[in-house]
Amino acid sequence: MPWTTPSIKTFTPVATANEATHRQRTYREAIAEGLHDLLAKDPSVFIMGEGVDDASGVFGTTLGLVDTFGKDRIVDTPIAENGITGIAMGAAIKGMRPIFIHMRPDFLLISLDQLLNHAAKWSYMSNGQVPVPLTIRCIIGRGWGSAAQHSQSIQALLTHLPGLKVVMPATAYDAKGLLVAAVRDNNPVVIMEHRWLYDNPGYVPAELYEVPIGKALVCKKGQHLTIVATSMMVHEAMRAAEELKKANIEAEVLDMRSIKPWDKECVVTSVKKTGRLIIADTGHRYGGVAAEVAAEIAERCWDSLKAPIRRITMPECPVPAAASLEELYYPNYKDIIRTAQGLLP
Amino acid sequence: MPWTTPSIKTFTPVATANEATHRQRTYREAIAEGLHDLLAKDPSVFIMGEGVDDASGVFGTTLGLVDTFGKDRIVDTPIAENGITGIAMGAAIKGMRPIFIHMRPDFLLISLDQLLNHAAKWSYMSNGQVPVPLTIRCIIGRGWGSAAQHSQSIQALLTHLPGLKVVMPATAYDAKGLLVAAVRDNNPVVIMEHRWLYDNPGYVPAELYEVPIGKALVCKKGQHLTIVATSMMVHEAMRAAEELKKANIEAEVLDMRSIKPWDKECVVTSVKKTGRLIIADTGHRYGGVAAEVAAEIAERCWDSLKAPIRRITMPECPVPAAASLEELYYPNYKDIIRTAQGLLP
Amino acid sequence: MNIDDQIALQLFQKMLLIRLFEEKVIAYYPEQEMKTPVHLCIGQEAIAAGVCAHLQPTDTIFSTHRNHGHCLAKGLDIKKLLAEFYGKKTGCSGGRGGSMHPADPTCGILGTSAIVGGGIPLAVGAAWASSMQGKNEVSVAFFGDGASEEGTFHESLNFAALKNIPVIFVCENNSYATASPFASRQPLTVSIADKANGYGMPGVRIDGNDVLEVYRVAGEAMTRARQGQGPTLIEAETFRWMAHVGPVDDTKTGHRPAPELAAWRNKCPVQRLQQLLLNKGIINSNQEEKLRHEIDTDLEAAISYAKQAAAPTKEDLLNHVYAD
Amino acid sequence: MNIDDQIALQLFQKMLLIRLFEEKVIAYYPEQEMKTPVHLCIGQEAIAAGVCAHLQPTDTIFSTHRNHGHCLAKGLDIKKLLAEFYGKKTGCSGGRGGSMHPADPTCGILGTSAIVGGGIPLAVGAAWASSMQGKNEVSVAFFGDGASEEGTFHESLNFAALKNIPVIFVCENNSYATASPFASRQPLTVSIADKANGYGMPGVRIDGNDVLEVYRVAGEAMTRARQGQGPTLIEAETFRWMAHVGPVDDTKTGHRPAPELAAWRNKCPVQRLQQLLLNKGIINSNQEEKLRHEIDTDLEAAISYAKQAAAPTKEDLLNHVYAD
Ligand SMILES: Cc1ncc(C[n+]2csc(CCOP(=O)(O)OP(=O)(O)O)c2C)c(N)n1
Ligand SMILES: Cc1ncc(C[n+]2csc(CCOP(=O)(O)OP(=O)(O)O)c2C)c(N)n1
Ligand SMILES: [Mg+2]
Ligand SMILES: [Mg+2]
Repeated sequence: MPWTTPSIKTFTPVATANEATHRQRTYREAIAEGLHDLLAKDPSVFIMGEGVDDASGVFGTTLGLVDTFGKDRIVDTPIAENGITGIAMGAAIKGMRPIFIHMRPDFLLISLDQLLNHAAKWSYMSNGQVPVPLTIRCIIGRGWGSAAQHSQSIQALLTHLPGLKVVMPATAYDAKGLLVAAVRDNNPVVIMEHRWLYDNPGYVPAELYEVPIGKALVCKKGQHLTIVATSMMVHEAMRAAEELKKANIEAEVLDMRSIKPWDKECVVTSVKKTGRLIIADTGHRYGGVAAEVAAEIAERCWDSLKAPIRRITMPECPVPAAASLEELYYPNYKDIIRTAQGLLP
Repeated sequence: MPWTTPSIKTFTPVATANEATHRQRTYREAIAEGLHDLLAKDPSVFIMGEGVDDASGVFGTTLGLVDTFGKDRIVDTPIAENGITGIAMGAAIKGMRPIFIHMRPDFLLISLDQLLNHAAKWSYMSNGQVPVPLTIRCIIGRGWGSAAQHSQSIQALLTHLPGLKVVMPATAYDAKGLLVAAVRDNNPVVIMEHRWLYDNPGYVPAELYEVPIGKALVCKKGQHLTIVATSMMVHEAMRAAEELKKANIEAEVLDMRSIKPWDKECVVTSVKKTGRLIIADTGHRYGGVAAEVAAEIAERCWDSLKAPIRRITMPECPVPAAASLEELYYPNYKDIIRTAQGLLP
Repeated sequence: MNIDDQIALQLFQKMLLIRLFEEKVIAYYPEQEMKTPVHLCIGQEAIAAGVCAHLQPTDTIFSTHRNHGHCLAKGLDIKKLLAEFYGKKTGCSGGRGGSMHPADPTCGILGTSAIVGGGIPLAVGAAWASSMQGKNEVSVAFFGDGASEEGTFHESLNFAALKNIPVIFVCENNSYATASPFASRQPLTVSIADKANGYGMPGVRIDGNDVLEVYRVAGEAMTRARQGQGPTLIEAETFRWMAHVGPVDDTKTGHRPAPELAAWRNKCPVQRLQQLLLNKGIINSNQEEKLRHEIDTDLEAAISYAKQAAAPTKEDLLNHVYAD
Repeated sequence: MNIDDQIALQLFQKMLLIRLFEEKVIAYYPEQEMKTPVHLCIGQEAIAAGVCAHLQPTDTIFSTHRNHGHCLAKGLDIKKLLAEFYGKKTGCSGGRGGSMHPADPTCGILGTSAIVGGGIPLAVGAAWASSMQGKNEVSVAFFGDGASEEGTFHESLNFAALKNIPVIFVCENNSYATASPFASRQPLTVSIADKANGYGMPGVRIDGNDVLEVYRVAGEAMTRARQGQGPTLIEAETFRWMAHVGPVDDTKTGHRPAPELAAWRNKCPVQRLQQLLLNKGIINSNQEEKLRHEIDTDLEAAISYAKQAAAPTKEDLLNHVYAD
């Protein structure tokens, strides 16, 4: 399928630049390796979801696992997102560590009752007696006319109510490290991956390392403005920063990594230095992640801000199918550049 | 049940102050009368939901309707929120105007797939050929230990993705006027009522008037700061404004009325005048309505703001049952006063 | 006493505890100190008692808004439960859950959902975990007739049948969901138990007010589950005596017809077993009196305890949103 | 020609249109101009044709991601549908829907959901509206075997049975949901049609590759519906020849066993009826050739039309989020 081979310009995050010559793996391989090693190490970990054992292997991330671990640990399921989420949660509170995989975040809308009314509230309602070590993976679709029900990036719906953790890896390094952290976390964690990043290579250590949930990453340092980005928008931000550099504008680019909880300190520190903030998120605008960051930073950095905070998000309409409209729909590095230029004197 | 008789100090909005001596009805009566008259006038309107024909009559708002209009138009339903939402939507796109009632917004989490992936996207996906004239009513619960699954105010989850309209009447006048507007609207509209406002009286004209969706209301004029509030928080804001007045602080209080679309112009105009903004919402903080208003107004009123925008929302935890915790949980006029004092020199 | 008589006596004790517990709630509720919406199960005690009599503390149950009976039958301490109703720190959920969300992992109650149909998949998942862990444990999903209309019911039965999971689905069909009668919600030509056939699972419809029948049928289901023969759906017909929520008689408020309630009051499950025990001489009326008195004393003590216990404070508000 | 023969001929024309349409998509897809994920229905044409032959334009259908056949059988113009695949303004959904979301109210297609199970309740609601409006219309929900696992399936059947709604549930059981076989998702001891019993509704399992059987059984269901006798569930066994999505053979990519596909190719529904028509002399091979040629000419014209049509532009992006 043509739409399975999108391409995106990639970059190497500052933090891992030294190791950039070391072990390289794609985002896809990083996930596959993380899953394999988690399963090998901890008998309470298992994988479930529609087609997780098939020949596509969730875009290649679960390929071959069923041969190694068998059908009892790589469990193909019926199509019943709400009930199966409850079943996964039931297993989690009885001592297992399920990884429930959805091909698209869009399908999570069916399971929000079990996710938000149950999994997210269970620890609190039970006074901490019953933790829910449940990991949900889903992969943001985009392009090739996937349209309104197969292209959504719904992190904001998962972050509004208290209780879930949500992470969005932008690099191969994070794809594995956040997966490991999520599976070891005693709380329900949703990992939103991005399909367009799957072929991106990057430094990926062989061991089962964790990227801490709740911490952002400084991808590039700069003093003129801060760009906080999520998922694929991190790459657009890095590209924008490269172009801006040519005009002697040094943007500081932060990869949020963890959407909830999020690293306020990191963003505050950066904005106190630069005085300017752009937030570029893959989701929608109204009450989105960008709104939260904007509202919070506007309060915390009141004295430092030299210009209004700008949000770059999907426009206020569902995702259209036509290629001509998709092209207009998704913001990219050019929008970031334009917005940055508007903020600077 | 004791918890069915909460009490809240009420006020008369500026816009209807002149008529305050005229026809008085409670919020509950206003809804009941609106439903009755809509049913009487338009044969395509009907009511559905769990227990809509029972002796409680959805907190008194549907009482007696089944006697007048029969079981075919006042339809008790099974408990199956997602499927029944789809069924209601199916009826709507085939020419009916269903009013689907949920006792609590919490239960809408089960139906978000039909609401957000279907009803909200249908007009767009069909290129405007298939509108969805569906009205959803739900009533925010609060207090008496209703706890984490029966007290939520989830407007932010309904506003994030494009396609739904969401209104939150704070007065009897609006309870009827927004209901009429919602039922006549060709789009899916969610009305979030508040149980604690049900006994509040106010001016309610006899006819089937509409309160326009998308317009805010200036409840009180003032020049020192703006308080934008939703639902019950409008009453807390008015009470806070009264107290602040004693200290010669004149707050301008705006009732958002319509959460999506929302009246940016009205808020911008006010903040341009006052230079200070507090948003008091019944919902959660992360990516909530307050975040959206804060992010948007911070951008639009950059030159006018004299102090950081403050959000007053529910804290970052699910709703606890214990009365001692509920007391701490819900913000009230005192928090607004304290916040206002912090903003002023 | 032979074993059957012993069991009958234990079932009676459990049912009586549940009945008197609920009556105690009714007695104290008007004080307005128990600030929690109570969904009383008077009239339905036999199901909780008959099913839970087969369970070990390591077996799990998942209940609903109407959970008091299930929790007591599963062994939840009355002090902890009442303290929860009073919103106290020593309540089984630290006062955060109220009457709708009791939790006590030490006796197999891994939290309770008050979302109709919400607990059913949790029971399937917990039972599945047990079998993955190679333990010989079962899980029970208690739910009402209304819950059998939710999609989660269908999804749970399909999965449990598919994977042969040791879970028992216990539907307490009391003919109403709030004040909405069964006939407004499901076709009358079929029973809930009938739906089991669609999943290739045994479905049994029983008299839920006959605790010995409940005990027997539940026992068969447990045996099947523990022997790896998979899930069972039990539909137990019963009736609730009090209003959907709150300590009132809702036939007086026009929510349900009074004669219907009167007929069911005559089928009181507690009375029925008591009569049997007396007739068979398993207990005499003195012993019965004494038992009631003992339970009442315990309940009074628990009420006092709950009233005097400390309420959670500001420090408690924000903790445990995330587990450590 | 007698009436049965006429009907058989019409069914053949419809099936052939669907088959050739899908083959045309396969032919042009590699050009990468049709930027939309296509879920082809080759092998399943008989169900769409046999069911929709009974429908008027005012009757409605609700389909799925795999909707091409249903839409064509219901009368959606091939130009409009292909223009939609090419993302054009004159596409049936203005280019916003792509292949997954066709809509055309003029022929009773009130939009299409690609959420599995999402369209089933819509069909119930539309049929309910028709009966509330006193119209003698029916609605059909087409869906796959996978969709019968979603809660909406259960909720829709319960409601339709309860309210006696003129809806026909047509489950196309092709044994797979993406590459997940039926046995991984539902217990093999029961069929999908069996589930109808749990709602007191007739459930029929038929050979979905025999268009005449589909036509007959669907006709009976329509009659029941139009006569106020309520809903029917039809499970039609069939098989898809191409991959879940895209114009490829997924037995070559290891997603499904090749012998299984080979066996089903021998049961080709189009071939089967064609043979019958030829045997009975209803058509001869010249006529058949001509028919294929005519359809092909129309399809080529529609492809050219779709390619040349204007794409939506910036002005189109934000409109119709809300209806006026
Ligand atoms: C999903 C959901 N919808 C609605 C409600 C409101 N509600 C609480 S209990 C109840 C009736 C439940 O009926 P049933 O399952 O028969 O249990 P019963 O109360 O009879 O024990 C309803 C509708 C809810 N809690 N959750
Ligand atoms: C709710 C939901 N979950 C998952 C998907 C992804 N998905 C698309 S089609 C499909 C398989 C559907 O199988 P079936 O219903 O049998 O239809 P078929 O493709 O065989 O025609 C899946 C899982 C989806 N679109 N919606
Ligand atoms: Mg009931
Ligand atoms: Mg299928």
